[in-house]
Amino acid sequence: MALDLLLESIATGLLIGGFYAALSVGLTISFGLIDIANVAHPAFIILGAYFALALSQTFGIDPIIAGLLLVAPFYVIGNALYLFYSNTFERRGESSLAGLVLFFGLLILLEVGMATQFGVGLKALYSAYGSVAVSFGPLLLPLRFVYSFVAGVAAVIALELFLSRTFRGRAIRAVAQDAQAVSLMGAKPETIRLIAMGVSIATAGLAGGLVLAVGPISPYQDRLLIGRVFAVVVLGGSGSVVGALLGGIVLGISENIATIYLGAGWSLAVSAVILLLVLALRPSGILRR
Amino acid sequence: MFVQVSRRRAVSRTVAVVAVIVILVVAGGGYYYYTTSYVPATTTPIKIGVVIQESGFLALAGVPGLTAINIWANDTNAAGGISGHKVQIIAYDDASDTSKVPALIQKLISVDNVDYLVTLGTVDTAAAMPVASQSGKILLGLFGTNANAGINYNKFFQAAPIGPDPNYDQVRGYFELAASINPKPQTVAFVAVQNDFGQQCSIGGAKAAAVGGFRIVDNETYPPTQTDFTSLMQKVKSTNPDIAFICSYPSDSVGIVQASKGVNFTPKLMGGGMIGPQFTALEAALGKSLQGIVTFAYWVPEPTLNFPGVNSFILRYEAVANASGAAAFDPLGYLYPPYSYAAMQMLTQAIQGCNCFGNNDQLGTYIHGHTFTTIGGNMTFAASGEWSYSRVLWIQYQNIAGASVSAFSGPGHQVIVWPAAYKSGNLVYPFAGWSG
Amino acid sequence: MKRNLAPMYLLVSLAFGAILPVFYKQPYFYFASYIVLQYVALSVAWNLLGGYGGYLNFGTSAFFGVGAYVSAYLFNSLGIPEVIAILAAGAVSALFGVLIGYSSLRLRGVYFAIATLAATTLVQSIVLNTPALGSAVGLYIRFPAAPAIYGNLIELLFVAMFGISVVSIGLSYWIENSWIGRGLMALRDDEQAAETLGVPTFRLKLYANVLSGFLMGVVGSLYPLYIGYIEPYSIFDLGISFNVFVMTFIGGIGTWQGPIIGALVLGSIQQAASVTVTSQYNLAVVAAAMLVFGIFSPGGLKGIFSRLFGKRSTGTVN
Amino acid sequence: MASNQSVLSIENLQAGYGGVRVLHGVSMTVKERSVTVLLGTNGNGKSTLLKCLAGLVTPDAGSAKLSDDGAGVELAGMHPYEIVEAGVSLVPDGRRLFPLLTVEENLLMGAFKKSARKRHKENLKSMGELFPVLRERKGQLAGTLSGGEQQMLAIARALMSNPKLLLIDEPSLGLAPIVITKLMSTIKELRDKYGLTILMTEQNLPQAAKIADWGYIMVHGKIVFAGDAQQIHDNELVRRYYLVG
Repeated sequence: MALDLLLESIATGLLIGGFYAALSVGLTISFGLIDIANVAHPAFIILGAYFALALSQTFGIDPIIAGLLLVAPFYVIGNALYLFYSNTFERRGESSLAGLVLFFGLLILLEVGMATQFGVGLKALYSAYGSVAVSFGPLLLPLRFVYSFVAGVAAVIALELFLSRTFRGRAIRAVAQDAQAVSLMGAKPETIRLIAMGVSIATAGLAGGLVLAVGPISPYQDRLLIGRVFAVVVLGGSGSVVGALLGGIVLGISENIATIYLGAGWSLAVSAVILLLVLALRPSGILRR
Repeated sequence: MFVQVSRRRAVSRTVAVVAVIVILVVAGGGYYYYTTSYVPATTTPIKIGVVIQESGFLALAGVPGLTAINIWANDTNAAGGISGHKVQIIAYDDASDTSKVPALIQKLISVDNVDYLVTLGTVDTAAAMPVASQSGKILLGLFGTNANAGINYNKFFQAAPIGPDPNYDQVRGYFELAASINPKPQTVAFVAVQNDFGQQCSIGGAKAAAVGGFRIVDNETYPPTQTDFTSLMQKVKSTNPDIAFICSYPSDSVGIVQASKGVNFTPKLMGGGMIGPQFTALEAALGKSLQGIVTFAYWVPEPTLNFPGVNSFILRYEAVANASGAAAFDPLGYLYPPYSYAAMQMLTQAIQGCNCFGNNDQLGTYIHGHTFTTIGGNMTFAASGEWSYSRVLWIQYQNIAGASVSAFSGPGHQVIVWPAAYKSGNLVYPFAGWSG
Repeated sequence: MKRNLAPMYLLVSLAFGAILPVFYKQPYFYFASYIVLQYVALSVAWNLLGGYGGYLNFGTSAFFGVGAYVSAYLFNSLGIPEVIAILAAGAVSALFGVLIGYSSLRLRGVYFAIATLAATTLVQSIVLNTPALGSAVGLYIRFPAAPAIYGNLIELLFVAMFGISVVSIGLSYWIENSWIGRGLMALRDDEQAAETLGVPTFRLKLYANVLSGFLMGVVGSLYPLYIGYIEPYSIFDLGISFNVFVMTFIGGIGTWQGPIIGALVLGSIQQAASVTVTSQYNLAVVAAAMLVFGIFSPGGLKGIFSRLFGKRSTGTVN
Repeated sequence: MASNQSVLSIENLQAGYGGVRVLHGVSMTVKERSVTVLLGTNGNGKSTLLKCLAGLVTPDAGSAKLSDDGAGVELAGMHPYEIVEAGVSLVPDGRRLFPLLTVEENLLMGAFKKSARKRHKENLKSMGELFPVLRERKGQLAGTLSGGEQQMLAIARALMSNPKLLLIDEPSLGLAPIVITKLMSTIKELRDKYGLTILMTEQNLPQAAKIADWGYIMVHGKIVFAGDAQQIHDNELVRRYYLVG
């Protein structure tokens, strides 16, 4: 029985890890690759969740599909965000930390905006698979997390391919290392960052669909996500999207194992300790590049 | 040398700047005090000062609460006010940030010169208590558990019908209900969220379990940020309890129901102090999964709770909720609004009955000594300011047809199974398992 | 000879703070100002490591919270006198600073920031799981008797917080102009270069973190008396840490005046917005103010003040 | 070997950083299919000149015209990425590789500009032939290569954009003599086999002189000498600068 429980917790932890990766992978790109500490990223995720809710209710589509539909408009939102940021902060040559003021202000504005537009209460979507678990050998896996795991892993793979196989993707990774050298390759660093921020926020659109698929949403829910998404990004090694997946899985599994052996009340403490240990032993994350 | 001169000038200039700012703030405060404390003497309105969560996490309770208060103010003024005094609501948003509460309460007291104070929730009410108690003004607390435990302020009154021993009274019914079943279940598993509600619920549950002779075979807590409950509920299931006792917040309630269904956790009695099913959006999201679950309520649209005026209030509340376009809050709203309104009704009746507007001590004594008839039923208060009796209801979801708002509205879906006095149907036992 | 003026300013300021409640009695002013001053002291303390050393601590609420819980526990549960509880709170918080420092100060900037966030979660979790500290239920604070000198507790708390702020500012001014501050600024600009020049970088960072932690702990230790009831979510709120960062930044990071100006301005706006814009839009007003200050004041408000007063920058001391 | 057609004509170029003027009216030309070496010791403005040409430093005055089949393109004032489009590629001082990208990814970064993207496969292949060591290490992170290999990679990366004019800043810096010899022969090969025009800066006269067609000497931001390979070799000034002291 105990072994079953352990396996179960590892398996669901893995699934949750895929979900965490989907929430964090956009931040890996903005924070890890182009040095924009976008603390408002979770607020964009919740915004995506509200849009996904509207789409789902209007067209009767699955929230994850709705999240996919949001990728394109959120890409544009990301572009706009970058233009605003670069014109107000980056061009002045200030450190990315100066931008934190901007993004924190934006976070509050987004929260208030969502609260007034969509209401302060909880919103949820009825989904046929909401409380379904599928058997996998002796294990029972929550279907909504199976789906979000698949979507999260697919997003990570797509991004990894984009970043390693395309000219623009490689340029995004290169711009983090040496922006001036990138300009010597014939690429405009601002354009590369514009693309990167678009991609980053585009993932928030998808992640919003997943958040809606997984549970109820509320306008101030982003605060619950901030700590976790930054932890995932740092655990994985900032700038590595595969690392974000690993970081998410480490977090998901450790939280679940803590639940089994120490009680869920300690799960956050355990993940904080793991984060601190990883930082102490391998400061650049699990996947050192 | 030059550098030192420059530095000294920097010091003096900065001190000057700081001094100017301090003077401005002081002067501003004084001016504000002067302008707002001037009130024409003849038509003194009754001012109700409210510090409430219009934004932040607790806005989902604060906004419905404030809406109900405003409906009361409109009703009262339309009827000519209280003993000829119009009522005026002065409400500040504390943004669910407790550190803002003492200053806002103090502003209401000493600048806005309100007559009575209202707060919502345990944490904010407890933070308001020291300031409010020093002022000696009546403080109405909406929905907090044990918020008066620190100070025992004798002019504090709690709106929710929890009872004189809040932790225990909040959950006692669930265990009495369980004890009444034949054969009596023996073991119980606790699952409680790590926040003030969850832990107080759990403490009360432990006492009630001891009184009822139940053995606690598992006692789980989880943080409010818990993502998924599958592992947790598997663990709980593995202890094989006769009944489950869950103290959860709205989002978690959904996750727990979903996970319990997923792992097919079927204790004989499923439920507990769950907040969440009372919210329409979550009822609709869970649909038939709620069938058979037992949870608490303060008011439900069952015939046994047809207090005078409550139905018309609910209709007006729904109208406001719908008119707010964005469906800013819960359209059915049975959890917070009726008792927020009822507490204000109680205040109206107390001021009228006591005929002591302006004398808080007298009014406090009057409230303690009288019974008030409200849309939430008869209110009487214990010394602690809690209701002198408990009227926490335990309801079971029955006859849920599907996942829509209409599947839950109206009587017959949230059947009162405890206490006997308000019973509107029989408990379906044992828990039939998960459908839909 | 000219240096000696600083202590005088300090004493005059302290005296001003101590005498004010004798003449001005509006309690709302003291309740609101207390929170503003609390942010002044926290921002000044934060600036010691974050501004001079460039190591951003996002665990301000952890230090603040450790102070609050230690004093609440000592004062409330053990009945230890307030003054001792406050100093003990500062000491424990400083010790916490040593722990954080030893474990995390070798990390590069961003990673240090994340480590402090994780440390906050850890401390919060420990409190949540410790019944003696009230777990999630919280601790109700025994209401101390009204003080003899001032009419009521809030005036005394105001004076105390005013004093803590002034002393913090004095310390910060002294550090900025001492070898510690110069060393920190050197390592902020180029840590490796500073190291090779013989600046004991790690030791300096640790000093700054411990002193900063001590001050934050002392600030936190008064908070239970102010609020009357503490529980882990409002105490270890990430919002406190963010506020302190934003205030310091828009005031002018890395200067002793910056955090004072930033906390006074933004703190006052926060207090004022909550009573003038009586709806959820009050937060939007605050956020908009943050954006405006952040966007239009490079170098912080301190830079604007300097320009307005037409003086040479104090930052260019060689 | 070198034709007389000039690819680049610099006239009276002035540039500096902040208030400090570094280049005081530099004029020079670079002939097609030649290796032109700009000599000078450290701090005389050689790198600044190349940075001006690549768009990293904006000149205060003067012009730098790239002749493009008769039509002249003014480089001064263009952005670096526009200059790459125009056909000038810089191998910067310190190589400025992307250490966390693989060798192959670095090369592909070099082919970012649109016209080069289409030809990236064949270019990749020819770089493999020109620098076999890079082909062997194509999956390795650039940061892990040796100094000589890194320099090769930097040159190869710049070539991936099919430049008309290749600018190389101090290629021999920090490399062992034997590596330098090999590097110089590769640069020579670029001219001879691929017909490239190369402008490079050097402090290492003896090595550079072996392959240079033209030489300029820069002292304190001014050109103090210009001549062909033989003249460099024989010049008194060159001797004083490089062989004495």
